[in-house]
Amino acid sequence: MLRKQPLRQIWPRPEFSALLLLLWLLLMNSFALGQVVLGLALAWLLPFVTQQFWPEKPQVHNANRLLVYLAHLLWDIIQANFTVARLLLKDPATLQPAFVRYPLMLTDEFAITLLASTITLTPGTVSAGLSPDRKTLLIHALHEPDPDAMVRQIHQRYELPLKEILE
Amino acid sequence: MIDFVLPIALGLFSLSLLMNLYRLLKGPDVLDRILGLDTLNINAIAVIVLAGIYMDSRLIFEAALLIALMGFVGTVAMSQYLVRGDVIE
Amino acid sequence: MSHLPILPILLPLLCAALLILCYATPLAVQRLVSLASVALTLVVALALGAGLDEHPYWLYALGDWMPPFGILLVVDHLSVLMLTLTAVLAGFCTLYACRGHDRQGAHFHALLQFQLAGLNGAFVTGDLFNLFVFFEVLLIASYALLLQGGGAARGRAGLHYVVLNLTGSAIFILALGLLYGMTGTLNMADMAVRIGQAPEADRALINAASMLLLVVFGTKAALLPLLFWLPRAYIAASAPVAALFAIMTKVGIYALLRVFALVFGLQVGLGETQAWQWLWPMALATLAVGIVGVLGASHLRGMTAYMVIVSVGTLLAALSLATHQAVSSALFYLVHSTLMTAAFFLMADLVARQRGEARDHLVVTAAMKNRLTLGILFFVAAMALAGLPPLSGFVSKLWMLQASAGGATESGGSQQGLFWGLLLLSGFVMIIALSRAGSKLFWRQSPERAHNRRADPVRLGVVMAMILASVLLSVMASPLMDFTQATARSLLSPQDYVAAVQSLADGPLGGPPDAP
Amino acid sequence: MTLPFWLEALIAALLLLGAIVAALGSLGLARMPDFYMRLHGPTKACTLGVGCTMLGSLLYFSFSGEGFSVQELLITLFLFVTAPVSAHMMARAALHRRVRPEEQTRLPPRGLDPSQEPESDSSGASQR
Amino acid sequence: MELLMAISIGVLTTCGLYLILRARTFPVVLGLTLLSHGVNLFLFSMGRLTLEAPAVLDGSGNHADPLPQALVLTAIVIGFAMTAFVVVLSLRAAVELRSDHVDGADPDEDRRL
Amino acid sequence: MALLLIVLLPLLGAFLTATCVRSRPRCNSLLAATGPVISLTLALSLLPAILRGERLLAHWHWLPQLDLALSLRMDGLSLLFALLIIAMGLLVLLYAHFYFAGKPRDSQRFNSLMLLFMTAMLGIVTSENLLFMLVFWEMTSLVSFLLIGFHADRREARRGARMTLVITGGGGLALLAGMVLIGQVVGSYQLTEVLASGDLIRQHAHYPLILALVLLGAMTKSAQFPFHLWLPHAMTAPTPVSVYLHSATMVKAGIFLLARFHPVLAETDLWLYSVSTVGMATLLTGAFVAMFKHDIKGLLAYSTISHLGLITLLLGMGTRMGLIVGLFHLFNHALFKAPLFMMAGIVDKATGSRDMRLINGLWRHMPYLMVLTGLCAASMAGLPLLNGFLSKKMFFAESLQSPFTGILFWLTPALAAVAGLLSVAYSVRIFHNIFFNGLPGALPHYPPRKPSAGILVPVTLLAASCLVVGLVPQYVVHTLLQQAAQDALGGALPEYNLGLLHLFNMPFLMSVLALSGGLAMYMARRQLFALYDRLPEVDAKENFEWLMLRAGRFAERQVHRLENGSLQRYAALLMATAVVLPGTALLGVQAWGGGEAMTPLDPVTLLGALILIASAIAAVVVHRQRLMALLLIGSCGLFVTLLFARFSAPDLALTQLSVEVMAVIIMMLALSFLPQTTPRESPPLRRGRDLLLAGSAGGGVAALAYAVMTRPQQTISDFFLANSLTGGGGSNVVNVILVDFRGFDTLGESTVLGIAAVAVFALTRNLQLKGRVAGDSGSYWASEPHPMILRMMARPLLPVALMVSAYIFLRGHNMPGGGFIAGLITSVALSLQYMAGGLAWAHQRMITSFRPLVGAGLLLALATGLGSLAFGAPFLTSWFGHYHLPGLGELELATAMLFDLGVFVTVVGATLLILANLGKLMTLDGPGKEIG
Ligand code: NA
Ligand code: NA
Repeated sequence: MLRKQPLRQIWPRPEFSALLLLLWLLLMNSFALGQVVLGLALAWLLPFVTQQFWPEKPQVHNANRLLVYLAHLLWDIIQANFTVARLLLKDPATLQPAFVRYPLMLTDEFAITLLASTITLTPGTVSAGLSPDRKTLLIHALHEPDPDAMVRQIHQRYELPLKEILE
Repeated sequence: MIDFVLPIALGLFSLSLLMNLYRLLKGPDVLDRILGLDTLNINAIAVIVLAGIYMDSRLIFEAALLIALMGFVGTVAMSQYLVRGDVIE
Repeated sequence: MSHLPILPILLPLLCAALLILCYATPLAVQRLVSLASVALTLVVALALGAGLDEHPYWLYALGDWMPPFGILLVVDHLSVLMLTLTAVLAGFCTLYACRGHDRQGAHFHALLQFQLAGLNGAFVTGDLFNLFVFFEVLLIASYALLLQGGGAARGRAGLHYVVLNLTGSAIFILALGLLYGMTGTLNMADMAVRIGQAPEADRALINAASMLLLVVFGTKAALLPLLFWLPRAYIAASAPVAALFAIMTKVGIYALLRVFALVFGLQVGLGETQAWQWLWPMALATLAVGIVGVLGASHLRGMTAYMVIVSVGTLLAALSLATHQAVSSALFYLVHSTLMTAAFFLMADLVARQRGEARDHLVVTAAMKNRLTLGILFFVAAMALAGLPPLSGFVSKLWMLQASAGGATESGGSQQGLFWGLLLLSGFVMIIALSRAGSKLFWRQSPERAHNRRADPVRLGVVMAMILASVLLSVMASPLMDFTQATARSLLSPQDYVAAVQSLADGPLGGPPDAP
Repeated sequence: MTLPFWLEALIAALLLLGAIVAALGSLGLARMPDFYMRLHGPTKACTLGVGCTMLGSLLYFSFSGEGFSVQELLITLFLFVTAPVSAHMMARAALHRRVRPEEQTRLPPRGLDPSQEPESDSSGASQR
Repeated sequence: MELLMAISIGVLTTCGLYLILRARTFPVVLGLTLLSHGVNLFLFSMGRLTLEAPAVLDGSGNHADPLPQALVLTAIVIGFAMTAFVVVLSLRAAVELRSDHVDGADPDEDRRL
Repeated sequence: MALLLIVLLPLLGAFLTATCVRSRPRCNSLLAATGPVISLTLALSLLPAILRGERLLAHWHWLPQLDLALSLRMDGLSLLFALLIIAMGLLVLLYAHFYFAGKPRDSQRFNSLMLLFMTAMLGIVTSENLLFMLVFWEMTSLVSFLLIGFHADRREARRGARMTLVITGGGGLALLAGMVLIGQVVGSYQLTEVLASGDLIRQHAHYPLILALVLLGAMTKSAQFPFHLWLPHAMTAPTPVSVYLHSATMVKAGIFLLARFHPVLAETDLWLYSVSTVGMATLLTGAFVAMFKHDIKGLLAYSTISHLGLITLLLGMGTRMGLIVGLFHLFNHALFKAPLFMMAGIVDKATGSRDMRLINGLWRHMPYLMVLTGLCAASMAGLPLLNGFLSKKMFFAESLQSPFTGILFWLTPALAAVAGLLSVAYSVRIFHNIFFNGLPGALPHYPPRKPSAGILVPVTLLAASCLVVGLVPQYVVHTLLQQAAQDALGGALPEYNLGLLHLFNMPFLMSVLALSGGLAMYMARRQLFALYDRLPEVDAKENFEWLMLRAGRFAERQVHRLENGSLQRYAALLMATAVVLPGTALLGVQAWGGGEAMTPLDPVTLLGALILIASAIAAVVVHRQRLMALLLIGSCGLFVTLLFARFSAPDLALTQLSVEVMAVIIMMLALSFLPQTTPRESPPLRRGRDLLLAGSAGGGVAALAYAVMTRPQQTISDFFLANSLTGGGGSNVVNVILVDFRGFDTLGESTVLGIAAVAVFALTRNLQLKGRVAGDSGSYWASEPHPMILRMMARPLLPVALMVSAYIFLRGHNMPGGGFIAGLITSVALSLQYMAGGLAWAHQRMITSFRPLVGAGLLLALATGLGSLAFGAPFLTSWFGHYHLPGLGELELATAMLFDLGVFVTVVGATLLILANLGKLMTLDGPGKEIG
């Protein structure tokens, strides 16, 4: 696949490079031309020399949706923290922890990773294990009286958007 | 106002550090200790940043950045060790 | 500023880096590079020595930062002596190793060059922290060289050697820190001046630092309570490495001399430094332990290892007298003992190679193929080590006897008596042990068919050359004796050293007089 | 330098909030009864706690004349990316080591480890 | 603060040395690490303790003593190199001596023929 | 020059015989004889001058620093000995040529060693420089070692050789000490000056010591009681060796020494009592034992001891006449003892035995030898008309005039007479027992082989000279002897006469008494032998061997006890030394606190330090659970980092942090092959000791730290602060120190790292691990070796981390950071790839191997340093400049950056090399495959 796209071979990841350039300029705290040139060079060079380490190319089909998703997620995280904060202050004996098997619909590795991370970052859940066939995610919930509801919620709220964005 | 809040925040983070230390020393499983150390790292980052505000200097922020990176790598390494008995196969 | 003083470090370092860069270079090329580097270093060392008449202190301010701020290299007589000795020894060892020992482990030649760079750096630096750095360079290289080839004995000895030396390095840092904390400088000349200016109340702390350094250098030099890492390490090392290690204890002795003569001895004189007071009993005890060890050794390498300890004890005992003659004689002995113990390690290897399973253990086996040649070499080398005339051992022993004459004082007399007694006893024990060893190895044979492994001519030649060096050190000892006398003179007049450094310094050494 | 009051108030609030959240997270770490439950505190609370602190610092330095302060952003992003991975790695290790969950933990129908028969599994997990 | 620092240094050194005196390689390695922490802090504190004044020139007059910092940096790196080496060595020794005892399973085996 | 040639020609001969015509014994022997013949001629040519009382000196420089010079001297004493040595040597060479007939290799080896020995002996007697004499003195010990061990395949020969070497070599060392002492007292090592300083030496406080040391040297060499034991055991040497060494030359070296130093050391009571007592004891012991030796050479050896004792006794009496008689007897002894030894060798060759109980009645087969032996034995016994008679009679006379008083005065002649009696007895025995005394026993060769005519020539010559000297001593030896005594004493000689005059007097009576008593004793030999056999047998050699063995064993045990292979002990010793030595210095501390105000304590720092302390202590407490201990060490590292950060050392904090993670990962890698727990091994007492040791060391360090921190500071650092920007071009002073002011340290430091990496590579190259300790029985949820989630996260992280690393690198010169830290970040980021993807996966994707990286990094740093040489500046001189490029903004270029880049590359290469090679051990196909 790489061979078919010589430009991609020379500049493997333009979008990512742009991010790197931004990062560089922010780090250097300067937008002088010299820094831009240096940043561009690095932003090209580093993905280039490390492309072998990142053979997969996650295809973001809908960047806008991704941003929405991330904003959504941020809000959920903030909410989750208050939820969890309350839980943490409660008497641990009253909590109802649970291990739940979550049947995965996603197949793309990057997508699964994002989902697992999302689950961990959001209310009272941690993705603890992934089955070797990548069809099941084991989730630990701090306080979950209704595991099925949780599975449904995750599916609706995160997995489906991710599938749209990435697969 | 910041001057007033800073010591409180630092105190709270110190309290956090103490609770992390408790987990680090108590265990019982080695994973609890790893988790304790990981949290210690994260709280240390916050302490550094607060200290930066306190001293009005960003010179040690790279340390915070590095703690984040190194703490992550350390935690991953130890967890991987516990699963596989090695870190790099 | 001539660049000569930096070359003894740069040459081997460059070669080592090149050898690592081109790690797949054929061994033949590696050998060539290694030998060339050693030869060039020797030339440089000799050139440095030739220049000493003109200016007794070569100074080289690295980075063009003048003392006391930058790192200063100072090449004086002692440095040249050590540089030359190291180059000569390294030449022999490299040549010997090129006949197969360098195949046993990876990167032998690169490590050897690193080792040389570390050694040479330690010998030329005029900065205490830089000395620490070069100690570490030479130590890590020596760890690696020691472990070349693997095996249980090496593993154990290596582990002990490394752990003790790492602890020693930690102590070195403590001492360094303490000295910096008290004087605020790292340049040895500057430090010496500042120690002289230190208030009386700080004296004890500075002395404590000096004692810590005594422990550090004493560990490297193998002084009595700190010497036990040595025998097994030397026994375990491969022959050329063990031979090269003959210089390792001398590095400790060099550092002791340099630091105590200059840094702590500038004001009071070497002999009056607190460490030097301790050196005397420790050195004698070392000598005694070495004597017992030589007598109790069950193989040639073990015997040689303890002979190294004997040499350290002798050397330090003579040095602890701190007179011009005593130091001169000790330095001469240093050259002799380094070369001859090294030769003996190589000889032990030559012998071991022809005795099958028995190696160099003092047991009876079938005859060796090169019995006569090896026997003669052994005999001559043994003579040299036991201090029998007319070889270099005799000359140095005689000189030390003469130099250690205590004079009229009561304590001087008993000092002389003790030293003479142990010195002569060590010679006596060596005669006993070496005659026993020689008789077992070369005279007694079990009736089986002789081993038919011939000695490698190059290896044999190396040992012969080293023994020839002993002969030369005796027959033509005069120039070297003059040189060690000059060395001792410069060593015992540290104010010249300080003045030389001062001539280059940015501002007066010891800081501005009104500094807080 | 002086910051506008509202900004100072915001920063102070962020710092305080961050510290409280982080302390709660650490509290969870300290007092939760099993490893899996302890895992929740740090991975979320601390992340957000530190995140708030970072935001506070970012605002503080960005508006105190030294230009935009990006390190905090980088650290926060980094933490948000890595915290789930660390948590996952640790939880995975705990599962591997068969660290027992609390008694009242509800388990999936086939137990935690389908590769093993429930009766041969000695862990408390599958005994329920 | 000085006292606190001194005590920390003392404790690190004590713990390090105690572990170095253990009989197995791994505690010894840990001990060496602790010891190097102790001595690095010691060397560092020889430049005296300075608060909030890194040796980065910013126009203000007060700076921590940069020299010990540079020295400690060198010492840390060297200590790291040594640790890495001794770790591998202890591994190798454990394999070749059939024990992770610092003296091996049989300390006298190489004396014998 | 002649003097030098006299000494050197035999040496030259030794080399020539060792290297030329090795297979033709006749040529070899002729070659061997050439040198001594010329030497003899030269020596004889000096005779007239010497007899005129001249003293010839020759001087060449050797080591003027030591007063060690090639100084030769020829006077009467020297010449007497030199002639004896060369002449006897020639005869022995002749004898040996026939003795070794049919064994060309032995012959050649003997010839060359023999000539070497001759050189040594000539050197001793002609040295003018005391130290130069020592050279030859030790040379005789060494060559005699080789000669006695000539038949090294024989156990007895080896043992005898070693015993000789140890005793005479040890004596040589004593003599060395004595000589150096003399040299110090006199201020010169030249004999002429020493001999002139007799009073100075005798009155010096060291005189007893000097005397003891010199005597020790002389007595061991001349086999005086109790050092005589080596001589009988040296008889395992081939007979020519015994002839030369043990009758004519080596054993006389000690006597020569006594004679030479007579003017310096003698004529004191100490000399009188010590030397004469030893001499008397030796005389009696030797004579007594000789009688009972059944081995011909054994008998002769003890008789030699006895005669040496006699001479020593004579010298010991300290009188001038005593010395003359001693020298005369020494000369005579050589004349009669050498042929007797030769006879022993001939008989040995002929019959295959030397046991006189077996050898009987040889007169039938060797009548001529019988006659010669008779002559010599008679001389030994002291029969009139022979030379032995003369000197022995003079000895008796001298014994009557001993300087002793009281009972000792009478004891001396009485014991002398007893000794004379014994010597008659063994002389008779050696003659009668061999050639008569009935029929031979079961000899290996019987009838005996006929000795060649040639071998009898030297015997004949010597026997004849016994007779000649006995008859007309005044024409043969008198003048030389007189001159020798004159030169030895250095003063006027007493009146004496060597001749046969005054036949009948007290000494003559004593001689007669000795003769008749000796004969009677021989008659009663069977009873005496029986009696002697009942005495407990003492084999000196066995005792010596036993002693040596015990000494060796003892030493071995001590070595094992001291150097017992316990690292714990060595480390404890190191620590104890490091506590005690500085501790003694610290006793002088008056005030620990230095008076400077302390920095105020704040609670957060306190907390941090407390966590650090708690972690360290906890690590010790749980150190048996290794992973936990490692974790706690990690925590220590974190808080050390925070302390660095707190006390204004951001660079240190960054470095410590990155190093810590790398170190922990490396330790964890190793831990997977090691037991996970440490057994409880140390007894409580040991733990207590260790705690005490560690605690006192730690307490000391803390006290030192406190003491220094509270003291006022003076430092050169202001220079760095002042010059960092202007001279080094950077505002981060720590970094400028690292890459510029003290860049050389940094070069060394990277070198250390590089070496460590290469060393790790070498260590792991052939390491075969038997299987790791920690198991990997996968559970369902953790069965993937490289968890996908980690993998997916690690990938984008890599370029970001590298970007950060580039940032840290570039800002290093002005802000905290730099090549080292950047290198570690890069390595950590890459090692995360190893963890996430596995070694093989990640390694394939590396753009370069690591070893070249290490080398290239070092080379880059070196090249940067070397660059300045091109501009005539010293190594590592930095250069920097600020450029304003239009449109691009301010640009700083500094060579220090390049140097730092070298450090960066080295660090990356080294750390990854270490990690990869450790990781390699975990893979199945690891060993044998080189990584990096
Ligand atoms: Na969650
Ligand atoms: Na008989």
